[in-house]
This record gives sequence, structure tokens and C-alpha cells, in this order.
Amino acid sequence: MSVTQAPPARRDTAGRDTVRRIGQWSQHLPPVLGLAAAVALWWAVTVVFEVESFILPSPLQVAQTLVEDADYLWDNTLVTLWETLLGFLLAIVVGVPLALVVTASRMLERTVYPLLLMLNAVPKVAVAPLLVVWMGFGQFPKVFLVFLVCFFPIVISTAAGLSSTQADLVELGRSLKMNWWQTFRMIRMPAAVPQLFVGLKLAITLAVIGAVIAEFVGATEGLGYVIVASGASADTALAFAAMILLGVLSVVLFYLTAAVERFFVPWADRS
Amino acid sequence: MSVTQAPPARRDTAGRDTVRRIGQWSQHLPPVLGLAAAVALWWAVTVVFEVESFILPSPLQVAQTLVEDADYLWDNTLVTLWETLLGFLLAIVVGVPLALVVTASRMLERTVYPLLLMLNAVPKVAVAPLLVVWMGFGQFPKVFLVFLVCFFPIVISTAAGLSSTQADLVELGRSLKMNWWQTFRMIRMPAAVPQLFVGLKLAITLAVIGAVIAEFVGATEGLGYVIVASGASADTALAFAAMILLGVLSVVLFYLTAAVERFFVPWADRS
Amino acid sequence: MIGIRNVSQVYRTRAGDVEALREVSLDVADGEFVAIVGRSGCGKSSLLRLVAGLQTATSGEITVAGTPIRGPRQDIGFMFQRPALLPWRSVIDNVMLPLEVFKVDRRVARTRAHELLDLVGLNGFDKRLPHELSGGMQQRVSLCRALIQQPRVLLMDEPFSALDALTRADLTVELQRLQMKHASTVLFVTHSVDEAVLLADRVVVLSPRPGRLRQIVEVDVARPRSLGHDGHSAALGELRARLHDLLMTTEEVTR
Amino acid sequence: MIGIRNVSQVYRTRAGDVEALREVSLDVADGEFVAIVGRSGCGKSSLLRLVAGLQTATSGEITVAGTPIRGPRQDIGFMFQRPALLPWRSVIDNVMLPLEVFKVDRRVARTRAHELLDLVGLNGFDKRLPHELSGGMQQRVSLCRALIQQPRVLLMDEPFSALDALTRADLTVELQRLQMKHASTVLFVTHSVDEAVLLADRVVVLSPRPGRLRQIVEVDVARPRSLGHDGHSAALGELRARLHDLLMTTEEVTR
Amino acid sequence: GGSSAAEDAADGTSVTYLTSFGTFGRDSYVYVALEKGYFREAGLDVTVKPGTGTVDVMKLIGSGQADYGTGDLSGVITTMANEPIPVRAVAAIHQRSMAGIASLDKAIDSPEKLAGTTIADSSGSTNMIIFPAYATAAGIDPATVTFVPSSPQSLPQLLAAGSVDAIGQFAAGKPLLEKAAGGKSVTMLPYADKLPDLYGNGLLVSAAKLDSDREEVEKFTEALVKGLVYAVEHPEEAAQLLKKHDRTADETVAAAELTEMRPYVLGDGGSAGTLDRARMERMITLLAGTGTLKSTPSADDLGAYDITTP
Ligand SMILES: Nc1ncnc2c1ncn2[C@@H]1O[C@H](COP(=O)(O)OP(=O)(O)OP(=O)(O)O)[C@@H](O)[C@H]1O
Ligand SMILES: Nc1ncnc2c1ncn2[C@@H]1O[C@H](COP(=O)(O)OP(=O)(O)OP(=O)(O)O)[C@@H](O)[C@H]1O
Ligand SMILES: [Mg+2]
Ligand SMILES: [Mg+2]
Repeated sequence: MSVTQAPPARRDTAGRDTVRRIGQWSQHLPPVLGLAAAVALWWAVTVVFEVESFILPSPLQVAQTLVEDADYLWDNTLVTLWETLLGFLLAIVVGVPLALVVTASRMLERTVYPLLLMLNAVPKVAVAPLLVVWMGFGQFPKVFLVFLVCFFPIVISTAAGLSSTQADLVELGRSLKMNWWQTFRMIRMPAAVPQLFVGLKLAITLAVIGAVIAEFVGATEGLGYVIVASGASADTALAFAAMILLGVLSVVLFYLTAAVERFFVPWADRS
Repeated sequence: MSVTQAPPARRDTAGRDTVRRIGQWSQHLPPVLGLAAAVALWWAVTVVFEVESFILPSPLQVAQTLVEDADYLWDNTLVTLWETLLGFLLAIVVGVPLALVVTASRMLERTVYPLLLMLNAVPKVAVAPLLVVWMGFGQFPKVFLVFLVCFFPIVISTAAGLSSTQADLVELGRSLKMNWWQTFRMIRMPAAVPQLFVGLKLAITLAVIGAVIAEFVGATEGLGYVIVASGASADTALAFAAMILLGVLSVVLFYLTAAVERFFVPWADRS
Repeated sequence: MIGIRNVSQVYRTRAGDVEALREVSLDVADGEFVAIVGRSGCGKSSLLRLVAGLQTATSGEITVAGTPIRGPRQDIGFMFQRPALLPWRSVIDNVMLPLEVFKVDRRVARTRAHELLDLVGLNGFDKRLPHELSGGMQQRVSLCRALIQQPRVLLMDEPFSALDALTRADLTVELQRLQMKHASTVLFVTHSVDEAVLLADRVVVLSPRPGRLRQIVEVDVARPRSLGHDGHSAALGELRARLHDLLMTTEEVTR
Repeated sequence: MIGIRNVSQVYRTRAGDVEALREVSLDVADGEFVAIVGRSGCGKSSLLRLVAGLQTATSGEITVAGTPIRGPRQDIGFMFQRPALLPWRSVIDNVMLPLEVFKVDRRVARTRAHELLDLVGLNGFDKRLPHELSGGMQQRVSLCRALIQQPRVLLMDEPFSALDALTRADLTVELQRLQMKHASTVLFVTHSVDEAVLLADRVVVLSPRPGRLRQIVEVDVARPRSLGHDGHSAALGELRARLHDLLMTTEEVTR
Repeated sequence: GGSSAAEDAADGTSVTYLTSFGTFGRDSYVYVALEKGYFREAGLDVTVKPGTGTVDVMKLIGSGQADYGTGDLSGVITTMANEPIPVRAVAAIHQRSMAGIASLDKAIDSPEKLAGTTIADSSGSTNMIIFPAYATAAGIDPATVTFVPSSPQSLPQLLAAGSVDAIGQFAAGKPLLEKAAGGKSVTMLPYADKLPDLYGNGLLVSAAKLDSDREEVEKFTEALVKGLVYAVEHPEEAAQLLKKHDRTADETVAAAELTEMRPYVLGDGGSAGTLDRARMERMITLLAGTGTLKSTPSADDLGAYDITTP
């Protein structure tokens, strides 16, 4: 206790600080270990229960496929990634203003929410073929399905964030007679950003799934197409390889969103 | 201004109070109007563009089906409802403790999250047939799929809620040397409940979809089965009727969840 | 400037009603400085919130500059009992907030904000976030934010409660100077009799809950006043003792 | 009871470092009542937080009852500068929280909580939620919560800052009585010199930031003391004046 | 799933059967066998579940979740070439493949007109798999045709909306297609015209069951084939029996499907159900010729050819 050191932040980060200090390398140890454990378990299951490969291929088979078909899989991953990102951005662009509208008045909320819910309740797998009928075989119906899948979590989370602003701060805005837009821009929105990001993190994982579902229908590329195409010929290893890439894509996009969050709201980590 | 009246709550409810005062009946007006508008638009589309009924049946046809097949649809709705609720409860029972574990230490978070994300990234439509292969044709694979679909939003939201407790309150807990469980029970959990409910509201809408997707495969009842089966007779009106019931189910469950929220966290409406 | 006529405030809650204010009437002249004292929970904050238009009285009417209050107005500045700083804004950006709302030129706003921060002894802290400040420092930021508006009517709810004597004395002097300069009308809630007699033209004493007007004490001492030397002057001392007695006795004394 | 040895605290933030405390040393005897005064931002709250084990000093060591502080302890009670009430708990449940944590029988806890609420004048408000209270009422609930623990060491950060003179006087008397009864050791941060001399055995004066020990003033007046009549006694008056001068002058006076 | 161990005199052995896809009219013969009591007579208590395509059916049987099912034999060969699944074919439901290309209003009524068209089909369907073989047999270049994978449900809409020139369909699907297309006429281009050796659907059973309880397999096959023949002979009655199990069924469409199916089931000489080893071998060779198979399975790994003797 003789050197100058930073005090713990006011937030409860007692346990976390310890971890941080051990060093950068150890940050990546737990996920790697966890992943290794999961793969080991998978392997064990296939070996111990002698699971036949058409039900669950062994990690080795899948790894082999991943290596052999690397180029093919990579190209299709990029296609899915692109659709995911476009749809996700579209969902943000539409969802955030919609959340705004919904929180602007109880009346609007009562009118819009049930409709949104109905719309959201339609299973997206059933919608995908319709979108192809309406919009053709291009990228657009895929992007649109991604949008459909992930705009709802964004609306709900953002609306929840916008309508749970701390009472003092809302009152401050009122006392300054801020207009609606100023209240939104200076108070409600910054206060809702942490919650918005909860929605975004959820939405990005759904977005990936949405892209894949869309590619089940009327696509000739993308990871979803790889899954159906390989499923039709019972190439289970290829299907699993595609699903693993999907998982990786999902994880990467999730942590990217989390990184953006940390960049935008460093203060949210404190008070 | 001569009678005794309640002051506005400290929260910003200015616009909302006005609505509330107009009377109970008008509460239900906006959603009804919204719904009517949506149906009218739908009708207009079918008439103006002369859409053929196999692409988009008119509201009249769908209404007719709803009435004629009321018993049949009702029975299948109950099946779906039951699966949805069971899977949803399972997701709460598993998801909330998992969120707890994840927020307990950064290490655990780093280990568990990527795995959860990978698991969540697998498209559920692709999982449904596998579940039937593993678990048979009963209700269980359906319930399990519902669980898979909706536990992730619950984990993410609850974890977000648990780790964003107000700094003062966490410090109060620390100063009383609360143990982990006490901190959770007396401080973190109550503080996270509003966020937990954001997750639950999202999850319940996903749960309905999950049940339907599960019923696409290896089922002989439920709204999902009705949708698939109606394809065999090109009965688009029946498929739409089932989807509308799905929407209604989703809306009802959403508002039920919201009602439970209001019951449990009346204080969340204020401070 | 401010007219308060037969104002009552009843809060309805699940645990029963609370009568916070009963039939309070008060007139405050333009440029007058009125201090409000009274026991904790007697309705001082409620009264200020009513004048600010943040809530509507259960009965009675309030006018500011001749027009009845229907909601918040930009010529009324309000310093809340709690700092209410925006946690994501730095100190300087918090102080500049009102001018941003009123669309004042940013450079002008920044200069004024720096002046005020210097005044309250927070130079060097302008880039910090609120959670990095001590309680008293937060209160001073909140004070700067209220002062930067230069409103016609300034409502202040225990603005110096978290400050030490020296800072308090400095700010008392500065507040008098600013008020005389801008001729603003001030309603000032405080628990300090010293502060009240130093700053106010009149001190309004409210009775315990339900808050009723108990007495209004005129402070007829020349300005600027300070605690330093003339702070112990006979006139001020007497007023202080009188107010002290009023606050320390519970029986009713109606004016 | 409390040993503070060469304690320094530096906060590192994005906007630069802040030296809050520099080489502070202080020994508090068992059952002693020590008041801490100093300018806003001089590190009083930081010092209390260090003693409470809520943060670790940049350098130096703190012991309580002979053992070095490594984290919070249940025999140390802390009343925060801000009320920090749980918004979902009623007043009475907030007060009973510590006893719930310590697993004290609920009935006993309830009785004690009611006694304390009566003491601070909040009877009838036990079922209300914190947001339905005034600022001063919230502070009193927070006070009750600290007192119900009956800890060996009680740390209080400006506990009466939001209270009126009469309530403050009442509570000063009650706090003295309780402290004498339970023989707790108290560290008490305040901005009121009156409070300090009424309550404390010794008053610690900290210098402005970075907080250093400037002077320790012994209050050698018999207890119980009160503002009422002997409040104006010569001994107390002199001490008050001395402390006042210490706080109002900025130059350094080392003991 | 059922097992031969659960022998029960009153109810018979419980077994599970999977239709090839959903509860279409073309799959209704199992309900006929059920309702007419053919299964009961054979001492079997059959539970029918709607299947979701050949590969899914194979996996469910292979993993023991179901005992019997129907799937397209070309699909079975393709799948087994990639991934051996312990499933065997024991009977042919369709003596000739019903796969083909459907278009609106005689747009494509001969193979030559296929050149340069876009065809939608459910991904990995038989129609898409066999197309190269068909094209070769018909003398056109398979590369001039583009296949777009789509979901089975959306195919009629895609065709009717004009999004594609044609769709892959089974001949039995024609009535449903015409209904869905609002009464427009539909032209089928059946592969069987050029590829007479191809079987259509076959009855599948798990390899384990075939080894352990051959007798039950024989009884089941016989009962099902009996139902099959009765269904194509009495389409209206069969449609009504289907309606009893799936109330969403459209009797007219179902009956029409069975009528379409009749020649494919009965074949040339009333040899309903028979599965011939030589034909199977020719089928394997044909499919191997398209160059899409990863390996060439042997006919013995695919089926048992002595369950149904002509
Ligand atoms: N979490 C923190 N991060 C950065 N700086 C901090 C933090 N907490 C306190 N400080 C700084 O440390 C100094 C002392 O703060 P502290 O809260 O101890 O003051 P204080 O004496 O209690 O003041 P007051 O009387 O205003 O409450 C201040 O300058 C403040 O800006
Ligand atoms: N939002 C509210 N809901 C219910 N009761 C309230 C509310 N706000 C204030 N009260 C009640 O009204 C009374 C007056 O409160 P107010 O905040 O005006 O007191 P105050 O004079 O400012 O007290 P203090 O000096 O402690 O700040 C209190 O008894 C309080 O419990
Ligand atoms: Mg107040
Ligand atoms: Mg402090």
C-alpha cells in the first residue's frame, strides 16, 4: 500500500478490478477455455454415446469441412454478414424514431403497440416466402426480413429506456421549458442509450438468425443457403460448419456492438 | 381549480394524465381505431390491387374462416398457448439464475456469454427437426424450442439490469457488508426488475413464435400445424386466420406480462 | 411579480393523503428577495414547485408577472434541492445547458459559464463528470446552472445546504451582487436564519405541516450585508434572534 | 478505536488526477465523538469512505479496533451524504434494512424502527415510499437507518444538512443521548460549527484540497450540551468563534 | 416410437409412420389403411405423423423416433451417398417418378422450351437433383436452366405471381397448383417421360427393425400397399377418410391428387408396391452419372427387395 494507485470506481467493480490487473492475456483465457470445454463435451458425447454422424457429426469432421471448404464458406459468410448489417441498420433507423413516437403519448402507444405486436407475432419463417413473392430473389427481401426480425427489440428497449428517465432530470428539462425535441436530444436520449444498447445487442443476434432464415428461401448464397442445401443432401458436417460460422458471426457482432456501446457511453459504467 | 385533486406524479406524465382523465372508455379507443385502420388498409389493398386470394385473402374471407372454424382454431390456440407458457416459464427459471451467474464475475461472463451467443445464433427453424429427432413427437421438443428462443433476451436484459444498479444503493449494500445473496435479493434484483420485465415482454413475443416454429415439424396440433397443414389444401384464408390468432395471442400475452409488471413494480412508475 | 393566492396542496398517495400547504397567500414585488423558512416537510419545496409551474395547486392561484402560471416558463429559473446534474455531461456542459436550450451563442455561453465556475471556486473542474465531484461541488455546479440563465424570477431550494461556512459566505455576497445587478426577483428556501437575514428583504416563516403562513419578517438593513463585520450588527442580530425564536417555538403566532 | 496513519488519497480520472487527502493522521479513542469540518471538496467524505472500507487509500493505513481495514465491517455504520434509500421499500422497511441483513428478529426490528421514526418526527410516514417524502424527511429516514444498527463505530456524513434549526436541535440532543447510551465512537462530518461544538469531544479542521490536518480543537464542556440555554455559554461561544475564524481564514496554521 | 417388444393382443403392436410431406391428398393412403382396418387386421396399432421431407423422414427413422415412413427414392440414394443412415426401402409407392416441371398455360409443354428459364424449387428437392439426368436424356443443356431454391409452401405463389417461369412439382401436385393459381391451367412436364426407370416415393423402414422383426415389416408393407391401391381406386372415399384426420383437407383437391397418382402407383401390370433390385441399380447408375454423388451406394445398402414379391 505504498504506491499511488487508482481508487475503485464508485460502481461495484471490486471483483472485476482484480481480474483486470492480472493482465491483458488472461482476459482471453476464460472464453477460450469455455469454448474448449464445449468442444470437448461435444466430442465426448459423439464418442461415448456413439452418436451417428447424421444426428451429430464429431467436431473433427466439422473442423475438416471448415478447412476444406474454407473459401466457399467464407464467401457465403460475407453475404450473410452484409445482409445482417444492412437490415440491422435499417432497423435502427426505423426502430429508434418509432420508439420515440410510441413514448411521445400514451394514446400513440396504445394505438401503435398492438399493431407492432401483431406484426411481430407472425413467424418470420412464414413471411420469408411471401417476401420472395413480393420482392423477388435479390438481396432486398433478405435485408427486409432482418429488419423485421430485429426492429421490435430495438423499439421495446428504446421505449423502455426513454420512458424510465430519472425523474429529477425530466423535471430539469421541464423547468427549462425544453421543447419536445430538446428534451429528447439532451435528456431522454442520452439517458436511454444504455437501454438502447441492450436492445441493440439482442437485435444483432436476432439479425443474424433473420438473415439465415431469409436465405432458406429464394437464395443461392449465404450461410442459410449452405445450411438448406447441405441439409437436402444430408451433409450434416457442412451444415454444422455453417452453423458454427453463424455462431462466430453472432459472437463477433455482439461484441462489436458492446464495444461501440463502451465508446459511446463511458459514463454509463459509473453512475 | 377548486376541487381537491391529485398532483401529477413526480415522473413526467404530463401528456398521459390528460388522457387518463378523459375516462376509462376512451382508453380502448385508440387500439380499436388502430386495428380498424389496419384492417381497412388490408381490405383496400386486396380490392384496389385485385390481389388474388391465394396471395392475400381479403379480411372478409379470413373473418369467415375464423367464425366457421372457431372450435378447431380455439383448440389449436390452446395447444400453442400451453407450449408457449411452459417454455416461457422454463426460460425464466433458467435465464434469471444464469443472468445472476454471468453478472457475478467478469470471468464467468467472459466464459459463458460467447457460448450462450453461439447457442443462440443457431437458427431455431434448423433446430426444430433435430429436437424431434432427439426428443420425439411429444410436447417436450416444442416447449424446449420455446425455451431456447426466449431465454436469451431474458438473460441479456436481466444481466443488464443487475449490473446497472445505482451506485449509491450498491454502496449501501457494501457498507452493511451484505453477502452476495443479500445484495442480490435486497438490492440488485429489485433494482433490476424493471429491466427484467423489458426482457420478459420481448421474450413472450418470441416465445409464441418459437412455439409455432416448433409446431411446423412433427406436430399434429397447434397453430403452427394449422399454418403448415393449410398449405396442403392451399387454404390461405385458414393460414391467415391462424396467423391472426397468433398475433392476438402475442398481444394478449404481452399485455398480461405488462400487467404483472405493474402489479410487481408499482414504484418503478415513479422514481 | 409573484402573486400567490390561497394556495393549497394535497398529495394523494396509496398510504393516504398529505396536506402539504394550506391557504398560503403571498405577494412578492419585482426585484424583491424573499426567503422562506420553516420546518422540514412543511411544504417549502412544494411551494417553489408550484411557482415554477412544475405542478398544479390543489386549489388557489399563482401569477407571475401578471399572468397565471399554467406550466414552466423560461423567465423563471429553478435551482432544485438536489443537484440534478446530467451524468453524461461535463461540469461546464451542465452549466451551459440552459443557454443551449435558449439558443444563446456557444462562445458567449462558455465565457459566462467559466466566470460562474470561477466565482464558486470550481475552476479547473470544468471537464470533469458529476460523479467525480463531492456533494458540495455538485451543488455549486447546480447553482451555476441556475445563475447562468439570468431569469427574471429565480427560485432556489436550499442552495447552500451542502456548503461550508466560508464558501457559503462568499456565495452569499456574490448572490447579493448578482441579484442587485440583474434586479431579479428571488424566492429562496433555506434552513439557515443567518442566510435568510443576510439575503432577504422579507423572511416568510411557514408553520409546520400543513404549511401555513405564520409570519413575515421584514429585514430593513442596508445592502450589501455580510456575515463578516456588520454580520454581528445589532439590527441583524435582533432579527436573527426573532426568527430563531419563531422557528424554535411550536405554538401558532399569526401575523 | 480508529487509527488513521499517513493516509493519502489520489483520484485518477480522464480529466487528470485529484489529490483529495494528503498524509492525514488521526487517532480516535473508544467512545469518542469527533467532528470533522473543512471546506467543500477537501476530502471529508473520502476520509469517511476510507474508514468505512468502501475504498482503499492510495497510501497510508487505517485500523479500527486494532485491525487494519480491508473492506466494510458490520460494526461500522455509515450514514451517507445522500440519503440512498431503496425506492421500492417503504420508510419503515428502509429503516429496518440493516437489522434484516444482521438477521435480527423482525418484531424487535420493527419496534426499534418505530421508536427511531418517532424520535425524528416521522411517525405516520412509515408506510410511504421515499419519493413521497421531502428532502429533509429522506435524510431523517437515512439517519434512522444508521442509528438502528447501534454500531461500535458510527460514521456520519453531514447528517443534518437538510434539516431546519428546530429538528436539528432536537436531533442533536437525541444523538448525544444515544451516543452516551451506546458508547459508540462517532466520526461526524459537518459544515455547522454550532453542531460541531455541541456534539464533539474534538473537532478536526481539515485544510482545503488537498485535505491535510490543519488543527484539532478540544471541546472541554460538560454534557449534555444544547443550543437552547447553555448554547450561548461563554466556553462554547469562544470555541465557536475560534473554529469560525479557522474556517474563514485561508492561510495555513499547523498545529 | 413402438417396438416389437410391446406386444399387446388387444391393440396390436404400436408403430409410428411418417408421411412424406404433410397431410396432402397424395399421402392419404395411410389413412385409408388405418380407417379400413388393414393395419388392425395385421395386428398393428399405427400412429401417423406428418413428415417434412425425405431427409427428415430418414433421420427420424434412423434415430428410432419413427418406425416407418415414405420418402423419395432418388433422395434416399443421394442422401445415402453422402451419409449412410440406417434406413432401408422395402416397397415402391410410385412405380414411376412423379417429379416434373410445372408451368402456367402450356408455357413449357416440351423439354426444348426449358432453355433459358428460371425454375423455383424447394432446396434439395428430387426435381432439382434429377434435372441434369433428365436434361441429358431429353437432349438439352442443363446449364441453360437456373434453379432457385425456395420453400415448398411458396412455390405456387411464385408461379402464379409470375416470379419464375416454372416450378419443380410432383404430378400429383397439379390439382392443388391449379386451385392455388385461382383456376389457371397448369402444364406438367413429367421426368418419367424420359426417365422411365426412376421410382418415385418408397416405403422406408429402419434397418434395425428389418433385422429384428421382418415379419412385422412384411405385414405393415402389405397393409399399406393395400390401402394405397384402395385409395387410388376410390379417390373420393379416400379423400373423405383423410378429412377425418385432417379437417383442413380439401376433399376435391385430395381426390384429384389421387386420381393423378393412379397410373404412377399401379404401373404397367398391377404390380403396386413392388421394388425391383435391378431397377434400383439402374437408378443408382443414372444418379451417379450426374456427378453430384459423393460416393456410389450399393443397392443392398439401400433396400430389401424380397419384402414385396410381385
Ligand atoms: N469518484 C471520484 N472520482 C474522482 N474524483 C473524486 C471522486 N470522489 C471524490 N473526488 C474528488 O475528491 C475531492 C474530495 O471529495 P470529497 O467528496 O471527499 O469532498 P468532501 O470534503 O466530502 O466535500 P463536500 O463537503 O462538498 O461533500 C473532490 O475534489 C472531488 O472532486
Ligand atoms: N410527490 C409527492 N407525493 C406524496 N407526498 C409528497 C410528495 N412531495 C412532497 N410530499 C409531501 O408533502 C410534504 C411537503 O413536502 P416538501 O418537499 O414540500 O417539504 P419541504 O418543506 O421542502 O421539506 P424539506 O425542508 O425537508 O425539504 C411532505 O410531508 C411530503 O411528504
Ligand atoms: Mg424541500
Ligand atoms: Mg462530502
